[in-house]
Amino acid sequence: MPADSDTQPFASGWTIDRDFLRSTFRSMLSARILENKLSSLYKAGKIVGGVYLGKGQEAVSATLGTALKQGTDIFAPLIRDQAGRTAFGEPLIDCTRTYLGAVTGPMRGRDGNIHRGRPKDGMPAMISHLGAQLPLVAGMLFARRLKGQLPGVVGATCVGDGATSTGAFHEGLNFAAVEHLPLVVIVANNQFAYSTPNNRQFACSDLVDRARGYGITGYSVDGTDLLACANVIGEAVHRARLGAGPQLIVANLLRLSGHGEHDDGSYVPDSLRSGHHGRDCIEVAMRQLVENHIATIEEILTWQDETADAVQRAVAQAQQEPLPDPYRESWTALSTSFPTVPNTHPALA
Amino acid sequence: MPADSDTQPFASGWTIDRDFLRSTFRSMLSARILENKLSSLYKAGKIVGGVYLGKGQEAVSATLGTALKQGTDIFAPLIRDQAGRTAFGEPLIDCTRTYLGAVTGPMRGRDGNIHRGRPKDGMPAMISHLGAQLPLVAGMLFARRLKGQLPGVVGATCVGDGATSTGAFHEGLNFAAVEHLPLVVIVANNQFAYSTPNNRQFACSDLVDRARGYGITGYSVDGTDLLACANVIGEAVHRARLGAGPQLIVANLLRLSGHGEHDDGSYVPDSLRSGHHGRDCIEVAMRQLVENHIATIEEILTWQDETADAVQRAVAQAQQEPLPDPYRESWTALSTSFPTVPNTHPALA
Amino acid sequence: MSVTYIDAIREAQEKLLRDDPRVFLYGQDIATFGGAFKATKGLADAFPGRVFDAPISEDAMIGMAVGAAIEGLRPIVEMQFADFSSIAFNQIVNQAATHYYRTGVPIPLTVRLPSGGTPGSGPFHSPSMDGIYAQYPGLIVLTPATVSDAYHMLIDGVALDDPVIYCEHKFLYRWLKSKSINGDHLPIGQARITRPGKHATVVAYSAMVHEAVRAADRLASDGWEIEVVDLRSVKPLDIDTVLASVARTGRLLAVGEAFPWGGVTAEVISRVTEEGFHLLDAPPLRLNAHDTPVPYHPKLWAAHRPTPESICEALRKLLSF
Amino acid sequence: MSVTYIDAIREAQEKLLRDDPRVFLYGQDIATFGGAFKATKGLADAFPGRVFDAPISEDAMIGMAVGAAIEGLRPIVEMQFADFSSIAFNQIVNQAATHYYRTGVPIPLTVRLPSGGTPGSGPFHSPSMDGIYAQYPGLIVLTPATVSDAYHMLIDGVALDDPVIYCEHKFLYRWLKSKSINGDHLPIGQARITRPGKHATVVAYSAMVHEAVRAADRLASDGWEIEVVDLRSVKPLDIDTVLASVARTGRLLAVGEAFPWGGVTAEVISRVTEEGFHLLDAPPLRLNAHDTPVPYHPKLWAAHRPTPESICEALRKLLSF
Ligand SMILES: Cc1ncc(C[n+]2csc(CCOP(=O)(O)OP(=O)(O)O)c2C)c(N)n1
Ligand SMILES: Cc1ncc(C[n+]2csc(CCOP(=O)(O)OP(=O)(O)O)c2C)c(N)n1
Ligand SMILES: [Mg+2]
Ligand SMILES: [Mg+2]
Repeated sequence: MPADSDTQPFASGWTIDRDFLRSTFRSMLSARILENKLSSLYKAGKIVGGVYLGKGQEAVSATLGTALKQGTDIFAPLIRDQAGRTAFGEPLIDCTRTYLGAVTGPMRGRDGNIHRGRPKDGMPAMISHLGAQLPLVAGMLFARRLKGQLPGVVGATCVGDGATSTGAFHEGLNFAAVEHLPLVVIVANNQFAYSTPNNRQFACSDLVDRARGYGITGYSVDGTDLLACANVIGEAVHRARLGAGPQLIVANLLRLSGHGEHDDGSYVPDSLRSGHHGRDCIEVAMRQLVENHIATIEEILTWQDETADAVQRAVAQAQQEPLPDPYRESWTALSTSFPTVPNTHPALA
Repeated sequence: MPADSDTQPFASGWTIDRDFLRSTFRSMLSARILENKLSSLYKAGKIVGGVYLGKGQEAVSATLGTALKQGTDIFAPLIRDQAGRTAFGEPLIDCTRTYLGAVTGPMRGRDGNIHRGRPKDGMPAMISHLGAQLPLVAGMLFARRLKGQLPGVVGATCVGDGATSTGAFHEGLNFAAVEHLPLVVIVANNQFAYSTPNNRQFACSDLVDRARGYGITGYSVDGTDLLACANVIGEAVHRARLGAGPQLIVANLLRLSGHGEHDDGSYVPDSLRSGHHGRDCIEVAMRQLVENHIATIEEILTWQDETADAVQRAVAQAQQEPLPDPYRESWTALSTSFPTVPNTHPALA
Repeated sequence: MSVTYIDAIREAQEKLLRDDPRVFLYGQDIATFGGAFKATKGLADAFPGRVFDAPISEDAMIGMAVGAAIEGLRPIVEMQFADFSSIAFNQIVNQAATHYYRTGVPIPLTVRLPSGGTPGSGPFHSPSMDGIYAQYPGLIVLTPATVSDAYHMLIDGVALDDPVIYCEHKFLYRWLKSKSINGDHLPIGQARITRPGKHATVVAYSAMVHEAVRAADRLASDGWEIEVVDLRSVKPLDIDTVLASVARTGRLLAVGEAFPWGGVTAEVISRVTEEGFHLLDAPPLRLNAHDTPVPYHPKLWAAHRPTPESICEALRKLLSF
Repeated sequence: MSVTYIDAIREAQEKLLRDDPRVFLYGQDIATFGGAFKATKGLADAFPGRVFDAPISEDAMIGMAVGAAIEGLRPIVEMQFADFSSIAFNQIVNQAATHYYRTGVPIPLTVRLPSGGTPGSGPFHSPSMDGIYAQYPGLIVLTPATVSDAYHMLIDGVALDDPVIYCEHKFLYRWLKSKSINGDHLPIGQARITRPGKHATVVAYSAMVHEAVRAADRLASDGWEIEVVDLRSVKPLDIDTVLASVARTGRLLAVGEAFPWGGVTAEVISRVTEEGFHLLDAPPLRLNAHDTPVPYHPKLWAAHRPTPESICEALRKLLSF
């Protein structure tokens, strides 16, 4: 097991290239279009349970997903990570199948919406309990180390401002720090946890102040700004990959939807909505791409159309597919099957 | 409910006087003598279960107990707080009765050793689960505020370095910070949690670095130095009382015993034992008191004799007292008693 | 005018806040927002300084409430979903539940658990934890099935000096309506004969009472008179009422929505067989949810828990002995 | 030469580390120190990089082990005392237990819980949590009562692909000795007839097996032949062996050290009455601990749980029907 290098920040040599930004932006766009569709399906009563969107958080999430390498890295998305999922390589159909409960999806109708994943492909399926994925990803990294497969690997997960108040967040981050694991944690501080504002959630001036208490590197970033995200999140992932230990990134932004689609988010004051955090990261990114000659408007419009098509197809396909059938359901929670045992009475033996 | 003032540190005007130091030292001495006796009783098989000592931590614990006001404040002692208990006003007999399981003690033989308290007198009885008393004390303070009784009140608890890794510690401290409660938390960093050294417990350079992440005031103190403790802990308690919100104090020292009396602590390296942290705070304090003309050697010897007597009496008395009797035990965990109910069949009504 | 089950819970809290200055409400999103299910809607406004939003810290939420209870207050803590109490498990079962036995100081804390399944809620927003908490000495576990019980049992529960786990069923929140909030007001610890009968007794609680009544209604057309007993509280468990019913019917089916190993139905059956073996004319039967997490898809969910059909089937089996 | 129960647990872990590179050990103070009970003594030295000290973070300990299990490893996590698993409750019952059902990826995680009472251990170092975990789908709950079972069931448990809650009884650690570590090696899921008899069946598990055997020995002098069944695992529960025994004896007493509401004894009795009602010649009885926290004082502790005396008393009652 190789000794990791020390925790000091260092010039990692991370640079963003055109392709990174184009690819990230496409995932952002894809997530937005997909999520708008999910919202309509929910409102039309085609999705049961709930729909949880990442509107306004796409830049952060997609940057992370793009910076990670599917097949090598680990990404544990949370509630608002459609963009990151897409960027990491999750096919759209996994999403629509899960939301629509198709038995062909990765969760086979047993779990729904955002509670999906393919753990064996490096994407754990979140449980609802906030913070719980942190130690889990750390454990996956720990296992990689034991198997001699850690060098060059990064594990990442996202949480919200509210999730930082959980014991799981604390224990998980502390564990990762003690083990000096390449864990990247993004706190998407969207100013609210459901309806609860930051000032009822924590009392520090910036959540990034927590990093020092774990002995890890911390970053703040404007989560509405794709270029800033690409710089900071890219750098953090790169450093983790080089062995610099856990990285904590606090991305400041606003949720541009309700908590779920059942919620109108009316508790968010207009001043916040119209302020800097309330900028739509997709608009900002589009401007950045065009102004910096990374993509043209025409290209973007083409991407938009292509994505809209892909989303339509993914929805249509999932809608045609079989739903779970209680009569075919195995109704077993164990992979082990215990045989019925023979009579063991000594007198009969 | 009065608005508390802001979290900024300020000159609190805290000064230590002779009496404070004399009284603190007497509690330290008392704890040491009592605990030596408990250790002998354990080794002689008179105490069942375990005995957990605060040797080496008396300066920290007693200073806190002295700075708090019994009848007004709240003190939730932990494993190594015999000195603080005594300083806060817990009679020796509560200790001996509990360790010996006498039915006359506050726990009536139902719980033992350090798991004792008198919650209605401001001293909650710890559960074993580390960190759990933090939110509890915060909740007592929260209730005082609701009752309009908070001004001038302080609540305090101690934890070890190991307990800082618990989710409960994090959630509790964050809650106290959000509510700006007058909670004083001392982390007695005795370098080990049972056998586990600091470097397997956390990765920050100093646990006091955590304070900023909660938006609260943090202090480091040499826990082997009574004068330093009196200054820093006294100041922190005083500030909390004046409304400055939660205070986190990290006291650096060494446990001068095993984890419990069943443990020889042989995992503690000699270099640590013979280093600065390994100093016996009682010897240091004695020197400080004598050199600063706060107490004379003669006085100290008299206190020693008086305490030894008091300890003997407390042990002798508890030993004579009745043990719990399973046949008289109520065997009920509820204060409510539900009457057996009448038959409610409508046909019979 | 009709009152829903969730209205009753809200009304009860309003009355408690009005009548008892020791009561306060604590939970995530319960103040301005009025709670994920609106059980506290408007209460923060009506009772300033008595209703508080909590950080996402379930363990600390209960720890703090135990502290407040020591100080003589009567906190009502809302868990956003019952499952999240798994994070507060230590504070509930080790701190709150043991406190009176250890120290003699009771903990008048009420924990509201939005419990049980609804379509699409999935594995983490559906379980019923009644049978988990009831195993621990020092806790009282209430499982109201009616609008009136939701109201009275919350008020009566808060009046108790001991920690109360109040399991409110999410499916009943808006589905269950009643003309009035005042039904027969039985004391906590007493079961109710919801539907008298003579051929078999179905013991149920929470949402399953309604499924049992439906099953009983169906069998009535075949001439069977099924008695339905609503336990109301699963700890304490009113075994006397159950025994009296079994004495009349000779047959017992226990129905619960929780997982099938152990739990309320096992406790009911083993208490009845121990104390009323001679009353039984047939083997007592049990019907619970399947032994898997509660599935997301409505079709799976509906088949995961007992239904009027499966209850009828069990009853027919019971009646055929 | 004799082997204790704790030796067997240590040996099993040694063998597992030796034979299976996927196994690693994780827990507080288990590396250099060898664990609070010395169950891992010397293993950190013998297997460098395979035995790790954990921070005091039970929730993260299990969370991390689930992650490692996803990656194909087989973590064995030692909780310092069973009770501290209450802090890891969410990760155990919601993360580990649901994972296979939800994702199809099994979690071969073993959690060792030093369980049960000893004199002076008090409310927080004594409870038996078997009946809590067994309620959750997706967990296997093992409760070895013998030295040989402690050894084989740990090895067999780690070989299972599902999460295993391994409840090892602290009272048996050093008190229980055996000539050899190899007894009859039954598969997991099969109960054992520890002591054959014909007048009544006592079903017990973990430390209570020994108390039941003592009680049976005493009654033997009065001519009663009591059969003792050791469940070995409480989930899965080998009800067939229990039924076969009851078929022979016609009488059933279920004995457990856990709290009296629900739990293993209730599950056993309700399964037997449902499936083997006609086999019973007398009401099946139950004997558990009192419904209070486990008291500290040895005198209270000894009376809190079932004893040979109280088991004899229950058996006499059972035999008198
Ligand atoms: C431990 C836990 N408690 C409560 C909840 C219910 N819940 C789901 S999302 C949410 C708010 C989360 O806020 P935040 O972490 O800021 O993420 P955001 O929704 O803002 O992205 C809450 C309270 C939960 N999922 N987990
Ligand atoms: C949550 C929890 N896990 C494990 C334990 C077992 N335990 C008791 S004391 C102890 C070590 C505590 O270390 P620390 O907090 O540094 O306090 P110290 O003993 O050094 O004073 C442990 C692990 C516990 N009491 N609580
Ligand atoms: Mg948020
Ligand atoms: Mg320590």
